Amino acid sequence: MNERVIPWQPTVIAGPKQALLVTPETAEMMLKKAKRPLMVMGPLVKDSPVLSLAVLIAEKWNIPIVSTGDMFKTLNEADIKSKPYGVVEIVNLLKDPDWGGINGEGQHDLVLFIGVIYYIGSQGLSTLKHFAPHLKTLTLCKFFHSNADASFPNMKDEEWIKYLEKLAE
Amino acid sequence: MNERVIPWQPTVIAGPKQALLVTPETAEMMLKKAKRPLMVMGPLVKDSPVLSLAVLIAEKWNIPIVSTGDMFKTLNEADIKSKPYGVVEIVNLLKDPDWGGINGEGQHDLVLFIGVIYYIGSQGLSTLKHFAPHLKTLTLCKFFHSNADASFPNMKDEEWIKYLEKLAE
Amino acid sequence: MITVTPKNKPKEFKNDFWKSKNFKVSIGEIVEKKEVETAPESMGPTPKPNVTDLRSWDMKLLERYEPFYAPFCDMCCLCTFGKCDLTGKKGACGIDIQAQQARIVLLACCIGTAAHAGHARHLVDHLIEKYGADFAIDLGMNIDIEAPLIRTLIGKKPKKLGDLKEVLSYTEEQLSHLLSACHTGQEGSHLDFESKAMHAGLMDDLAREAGDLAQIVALGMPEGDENAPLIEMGLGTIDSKKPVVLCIGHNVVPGAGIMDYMEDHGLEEDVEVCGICCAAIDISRYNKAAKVVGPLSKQLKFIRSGVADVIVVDEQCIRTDVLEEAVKNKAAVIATTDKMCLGLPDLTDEDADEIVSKLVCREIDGALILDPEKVGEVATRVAMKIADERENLKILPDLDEIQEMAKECTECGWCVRVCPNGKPMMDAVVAAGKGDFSKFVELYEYDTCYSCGRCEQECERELPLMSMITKVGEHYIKDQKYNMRAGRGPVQDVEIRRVGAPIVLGDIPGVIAFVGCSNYPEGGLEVAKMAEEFLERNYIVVTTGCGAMSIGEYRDEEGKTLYERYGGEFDAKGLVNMGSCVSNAHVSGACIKIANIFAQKPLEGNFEEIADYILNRVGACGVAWGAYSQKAAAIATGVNRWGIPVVVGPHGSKYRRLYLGRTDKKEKWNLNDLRSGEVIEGEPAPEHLMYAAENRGEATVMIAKLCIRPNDTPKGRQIKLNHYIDLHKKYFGIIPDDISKFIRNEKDIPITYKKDVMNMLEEAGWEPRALPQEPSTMAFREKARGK
Amino acid sequence: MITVTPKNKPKEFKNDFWKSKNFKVSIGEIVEKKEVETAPESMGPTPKPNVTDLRSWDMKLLERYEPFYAPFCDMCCLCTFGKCDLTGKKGACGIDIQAQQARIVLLACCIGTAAHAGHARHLVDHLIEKYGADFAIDLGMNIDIEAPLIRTLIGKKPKKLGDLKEVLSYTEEQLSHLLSACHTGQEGSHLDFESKAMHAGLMDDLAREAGDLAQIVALGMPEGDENAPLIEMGLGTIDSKKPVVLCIGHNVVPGAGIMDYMEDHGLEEDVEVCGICCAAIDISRYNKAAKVVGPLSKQLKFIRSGVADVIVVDEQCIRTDVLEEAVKNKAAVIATTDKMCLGLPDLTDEDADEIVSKLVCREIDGALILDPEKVGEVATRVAMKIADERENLKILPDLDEIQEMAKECTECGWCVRVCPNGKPMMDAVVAAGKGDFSKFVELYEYDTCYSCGRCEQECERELPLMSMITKVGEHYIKDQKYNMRAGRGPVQDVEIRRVGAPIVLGDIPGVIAFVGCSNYPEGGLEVAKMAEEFLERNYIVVTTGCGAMSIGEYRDEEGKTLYERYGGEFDAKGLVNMGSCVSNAHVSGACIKIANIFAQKPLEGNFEEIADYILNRVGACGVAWGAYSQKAAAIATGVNRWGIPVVVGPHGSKYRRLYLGRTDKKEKWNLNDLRSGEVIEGEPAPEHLMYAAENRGEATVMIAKLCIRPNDTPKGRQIKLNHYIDLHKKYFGIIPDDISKFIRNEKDIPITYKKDVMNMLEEAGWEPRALPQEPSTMAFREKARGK
Repeated sequence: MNERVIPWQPTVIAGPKQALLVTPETAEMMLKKAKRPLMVMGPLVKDSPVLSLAVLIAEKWNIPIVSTGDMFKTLNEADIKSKPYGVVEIVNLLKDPDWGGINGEGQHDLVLFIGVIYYIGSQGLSTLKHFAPHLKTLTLCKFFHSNADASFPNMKDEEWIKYLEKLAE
Repeated sequence: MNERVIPWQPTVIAGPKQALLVTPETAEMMLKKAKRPLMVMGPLVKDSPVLSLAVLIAEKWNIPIVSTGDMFKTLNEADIKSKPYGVVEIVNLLKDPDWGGINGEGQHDLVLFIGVIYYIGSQGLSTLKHFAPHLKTLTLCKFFHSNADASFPNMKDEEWIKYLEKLAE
Repeated sequence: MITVTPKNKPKEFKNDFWKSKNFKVSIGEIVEKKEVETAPESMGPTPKPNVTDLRSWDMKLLERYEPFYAPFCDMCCLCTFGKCDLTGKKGACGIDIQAQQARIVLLACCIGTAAHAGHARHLVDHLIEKYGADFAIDLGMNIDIEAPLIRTLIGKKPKKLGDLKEVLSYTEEQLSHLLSACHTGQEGSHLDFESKAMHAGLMDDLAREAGDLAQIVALGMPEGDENAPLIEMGLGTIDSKKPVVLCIGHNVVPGAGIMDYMEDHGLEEDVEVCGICCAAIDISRYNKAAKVVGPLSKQLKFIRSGVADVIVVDEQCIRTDVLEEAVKNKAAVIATTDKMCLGLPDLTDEDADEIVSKLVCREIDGALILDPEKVGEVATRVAMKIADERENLKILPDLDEIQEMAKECTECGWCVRVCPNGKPMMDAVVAAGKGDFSKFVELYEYDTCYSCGRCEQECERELPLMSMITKVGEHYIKDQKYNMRAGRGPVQDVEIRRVGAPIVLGDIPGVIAFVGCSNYPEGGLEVAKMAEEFLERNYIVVTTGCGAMSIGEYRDEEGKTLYERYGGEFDAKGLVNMGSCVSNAHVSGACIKIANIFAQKPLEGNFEEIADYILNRVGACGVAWGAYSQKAAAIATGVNRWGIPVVVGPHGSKYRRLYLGRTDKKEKWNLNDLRSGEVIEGEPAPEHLMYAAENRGEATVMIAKLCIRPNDTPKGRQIKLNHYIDLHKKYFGIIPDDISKFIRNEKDIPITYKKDVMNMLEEAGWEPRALPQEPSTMAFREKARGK
Repeated sequence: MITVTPKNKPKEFKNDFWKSKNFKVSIGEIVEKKEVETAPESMGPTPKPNVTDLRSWDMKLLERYEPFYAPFCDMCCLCTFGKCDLTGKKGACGIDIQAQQARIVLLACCIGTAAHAGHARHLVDHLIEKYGADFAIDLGMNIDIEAPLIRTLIGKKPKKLGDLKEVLSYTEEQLSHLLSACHTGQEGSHLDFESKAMHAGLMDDLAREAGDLAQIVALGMPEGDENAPLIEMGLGTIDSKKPVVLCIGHNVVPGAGIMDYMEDHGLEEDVEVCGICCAAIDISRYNKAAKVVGPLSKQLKFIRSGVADVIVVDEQCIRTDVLEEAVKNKAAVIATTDKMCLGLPDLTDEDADEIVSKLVCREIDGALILDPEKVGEVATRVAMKIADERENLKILPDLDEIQEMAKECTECGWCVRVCPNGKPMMDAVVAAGKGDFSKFVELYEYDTCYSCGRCEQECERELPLMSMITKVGEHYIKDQKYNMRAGRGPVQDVEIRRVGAPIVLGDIPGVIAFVGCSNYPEGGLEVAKMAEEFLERNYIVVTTGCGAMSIGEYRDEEGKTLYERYGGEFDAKGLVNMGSCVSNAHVSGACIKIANIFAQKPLEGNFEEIADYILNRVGACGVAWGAYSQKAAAIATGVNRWGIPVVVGPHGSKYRRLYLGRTDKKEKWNLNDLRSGEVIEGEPAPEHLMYAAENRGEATVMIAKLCIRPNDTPKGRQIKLNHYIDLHKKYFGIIPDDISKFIRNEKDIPITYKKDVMNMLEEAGWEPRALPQEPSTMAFREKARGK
């Protein structure tokens, strides 16, 4: 089996459905197709260069950011706009087809996750896999997330940064 | 995901460990390495040409046959030697490192399965996966068996017969 | 030895003769007083055994019948450390894969036991409320030992309904301890988990006895009547022109409420009441006017057919999407117990008129009504009011439409892959697209397709496969009229006296109980065929639940069902329908009664001696060919503890654990001969305690083999081996290789096969050995205690 | 309204003053008689509620706090139809993914409840056997309402130990019904499964109260004593030169047996008795000479250290491989309950000399001894006999060896991937290979590495990582001496009278309970830090179990623990260690007592009114930062039903279900003002009922927010919002966006933030609204009943 697509925590394997492995190129295609994407950014990306790259991606594709855990503070201090939610709160809203989205413009159709603690992120992705057929999830962590619709593979830092750079440029 | 290596019954997926996909070539290598192989033949191969091919394989590689369910009768009527066991009985013996093997010459080191009902076969393979580190399992059905150590992929009949022919010739 | 003399009063009167309630009670009291006087004297070592009290017996069983684990999942997911991969590794709590499997089995057994304990508790409480705690437990003149399990385990005779509360409180307390052991960081030994699973199974058995006893006596169900009436069964027996109330589940109380309402209002001719699963059996034990649709496997098809106007659900084994399915064809749903509330409004306290009106106007799709009398009224009245309107509903597609839909099939094949049995649904659809419905018919017959509906969920064209198969089946299979003998309840003492010796000596080759659910690998016909095979061979065939219904669905060439061909007596060639799942308690009950009535073993507090007797002397074997549920796991594990082996179908391997013997390990089969005080060489009899067979042929041969017991006389052994060889030749073509293991001396050899067997013995280097006089698996000191 | 006048007797005596047993009993009797007279008058609508009796309350909660499911597995594997994939599909029984998740949650809650019910049953039965069923339940002069849960749910005051049996029988019966609903083909509605899970949680709460009450009164544990002694805690407090007996688990009985034996034989100075997990807490409540090693997370490390000569295990949360681990370093294991028998020989009936000899000679590795007195003798004597010999065992590797072993690391990284927290074990090993042990030390401190041992199981070089970390930690972290205030048990009535008003009005900003297990995302320090933060801010901080121990392991710069810095009174700035897991019943108990003693709500049979009171007026919040077990699931779900919100750590998401409110749906927050009879606009207070936070910052802010209640006075609201804003600014940098939701009129605005908040209100288009007079979530008709 391809090591890159074994869930980072190998036992989060949940059933027959597995995330699609994406490259920066396929991720880009998903972003292009998306009408109302959202980025959910967790507290694990507090350090550059990943933080800067994630923010660049959000800017390039014009994606609003939701910050989870206490990530808001880091972003706020760097003058980066985000809206703070608990990861379970934002997932709860995303699973409601009638929710108006972060800006009241309608429910999102693509949600990017980066920097959320792996296992709680995986649980949130499971929620969306089961209860949010109206949107796709894409994870940009360096960990393969089998509960997402699409995920980067397991990678070392160098490769990950290259992936993110490609998506940001 | 490669359709050929999704377990035939897709929910028998049991955890991170999955069978290795084998071709006739790799199966042959396993057979060459084996010192005391055994073939477990279930009641689903009552029809030619699969039955004939399975028997040819056993003959070519000099593998004793255990027949499960009521398969003994079919083999007996065709004058093919086998020893009848319930599939759970033979698996129970195979998991005991001290068992002397079907001919009393020592425990087997490679067990080929063909024609056992998929789900009870899968359960038996799970037993051996967990409790028989002293042997390898290889399934020659046209169904991918994720609980085996090594398995043919999901196939249509034509391809399956080709696979078996290669192993028999 | 302290013995309780069997009460050899002349009690061969017909059941009905004494059926005046008052008379019963007074007899009951007289009998009781005698019991009370002798009870303390004969109390054995383990009344009300706690979790560890029977552990030493379990360890003896487990030493011989080692647990065989087939993990269904490699991981444990019970705590928030996350899933632990147990493939050669221990989990975060230290658990290994063996202990984890045993733990999951214990959990399943606890769930099963809870289902029966909750059911029995509801029955007992309800019946006490209705008839009083002093209502006498009396099964009539032919049954003195009314509750062999309660006597053995609680250590006393239950005299009135109120006494059953103590039984259930004890069961609930034990259950709580057992479930506790499933918590993370408790038991660490797989063997101790197994011992606990056996305790859970035993509690299950006990709860079932209490439940069935309560309903038999209070609701006037047959009291061991071998001539219980034949009950109409099958779709063809239901007049769909009338309003139809369908009861699904296991708890008779709401169904009885409906039957009572209809009788009280003279509506018997106007409304059809039918049932699926054990509710059907038990309602028909209560009132033979109730009709039986059939086993569990009829459920989705029958709901889809739209015949039922009102669907009353009680508890256990009901499709949890019943409301969704009912809404599709505008049937009303009434939920009646706390076990299944379906999110419905609780209208128990509302006026019946009000509820009827809400349901008829479709203000609500269903209601939760916890009062069975109100259920009776509401269900009947609603059915009568909405039946006409529903008649014009087009519920199932026409054959033409089916053909058109079938043409949409993309032949992806996933319907087959997700089918539990890999049945050729795709082929049936493809054929139907070409106007050939025969393959659908094949799937329909004998519920070869169980209609679980997984294929429908998977279909990328969203074809209503279950509706299609239902329509085709109804169209092509006309005469769906079968029958079943009403569940008769326990075995009579007089029958035990008659068959005790032939069973224990082996002259009756075995008692085979076809029980449990309908998750069959190849449809229900296989069970009927197995039953037929053993009936023809002089075995006693006992049955309950879905098994009893599956047997009734098979007719021979002359159109007769097995119930018409064989009598209902507990004797050779008897086909004994004991009743519903809870009636399974009478299977172990009958074995216990053999030990008590025939062999005069005292019951009270004397579990181990009784179980040891059964294991070594009573040639009984359970068969749960379609076992699917946690209840079935508990039932099987419970009878295992009594020393009764069980054969399950191939799906049973998914229970994750069997108990298999090893015939290659001779030392495991030694016996203690309690008479001589010597350890003697034994034989693998019974060879396994819990066995999963791959197909019917294998199962049939194994069942015959599992009826062999060390205590068989040479004549009995000959008879048993004769059947074993016969069947082995039939299904395998040869005399079995292991025959030498079961032949102690030449007298054991069946005459028909003498020459061949002698040759085989010679080849095998066989030597004769001694017959045991009093074969036992208990330690010798036990003997000292008993004598 | 029927009110029960609080008994305002002058009872401010010191606990010890009246501690003569005889006197207690007679007081008890006098009080009882009064109770009996008033009881029938004040009986509410739901004494001994059945499964469906509180369903309407649950549905109100679930309407507002909708279940949020995060499936941990996409499949169901409970029946033999095989695993069903529920990803957008129904299973073979008709179940969908929502109902399946809720079902698994119910199952977990049932297992948790069974653990506590079994534990309580054992305690009660054992203590009745020892002290008699008539032993009075009397918590001394300061506690009249000794059992708020039992009074509310059973509807009567328990007067003696024997009365607790009725409580447990009721609990066991309900549990059996609830577990039954987990069977295949029962409940189909996720909401009804949730209602049942809440019932299970409530039963859990009840069982815990019964259990703790029994042990407090019968074993003389502190009776709500705010000045309970400080108990020594930590590895450094244990003199490993002496023979050491280690108790692991939750059941005090075997540990008490050991303490008694030592006292009776004057061995207190000769043998060390220490404990891990709740057994430690409860033994130290029984006898303060017992030492506490620490929370669950110490378990594997402490066993590996080899300090313990004898390991006595009782029940719950014990490593199931304890025997295997003990054998490695020649420690003897004694199993003491039916919950964990470990396959050991049952020597309960054997002579103590005999058992000691077998263990000392290593004829056996351990024994099952179900008699606690015998456990006391055997454990002590064996420890004394084998301690010398074991002293010379080299159990852990030297630092040099560790460095050599560490060099073998292949840097595959799987130790990190299988770590529940992804902790940098590989980095620590690599550094150790270079002689740098600092990273190991970091993992060791505060149990940042829980030492579950998964990494060790995975290591391809089979490095003994847990032994390595243990050795390094012990070597580098010298002074491992901490303390903990002994578990004081329940809150006194007098304290409730003192704090009732400030809590309900909001002047005391909240009661925060740090409870549960030690599966922390970043070690135990976080819990201590959170406790410190809220103590500094005037909250009442309550704690139990592993939480109480984690709090005790943190020392400030001056070397003081929080227990040394804060008093044990139930008041602002009080740090109240109530005891072990079972003592969690006193958390909901305290809230119930506020409703009763302060607000004069009658208790008996009056669940809904009490829960409604708590939900709307008592600013309490539970925090189970390291919750891992099924017990914790049951506890949390139980307190949720009482209207108390709970915050769990990120691992809590693996419980699969939270209860989340939606602040964007205004209509969900409307309140019924029982005084005015009007429906009024409410606020999300509390906003969630069960919430998983990703990290400490998020949790801290959420906890402060979850203490807000509709009933807050303007002053109280100001105080609460002040803390909420403070903490939000600290952890998020800004005033929270949602502040406007909690401001009813300008008087609610904290003065410090007045200007900023006013600006925010303006931007948000905020309008003032009315304060409720008597905020309630109950229907109005309930009011009519009550008045």
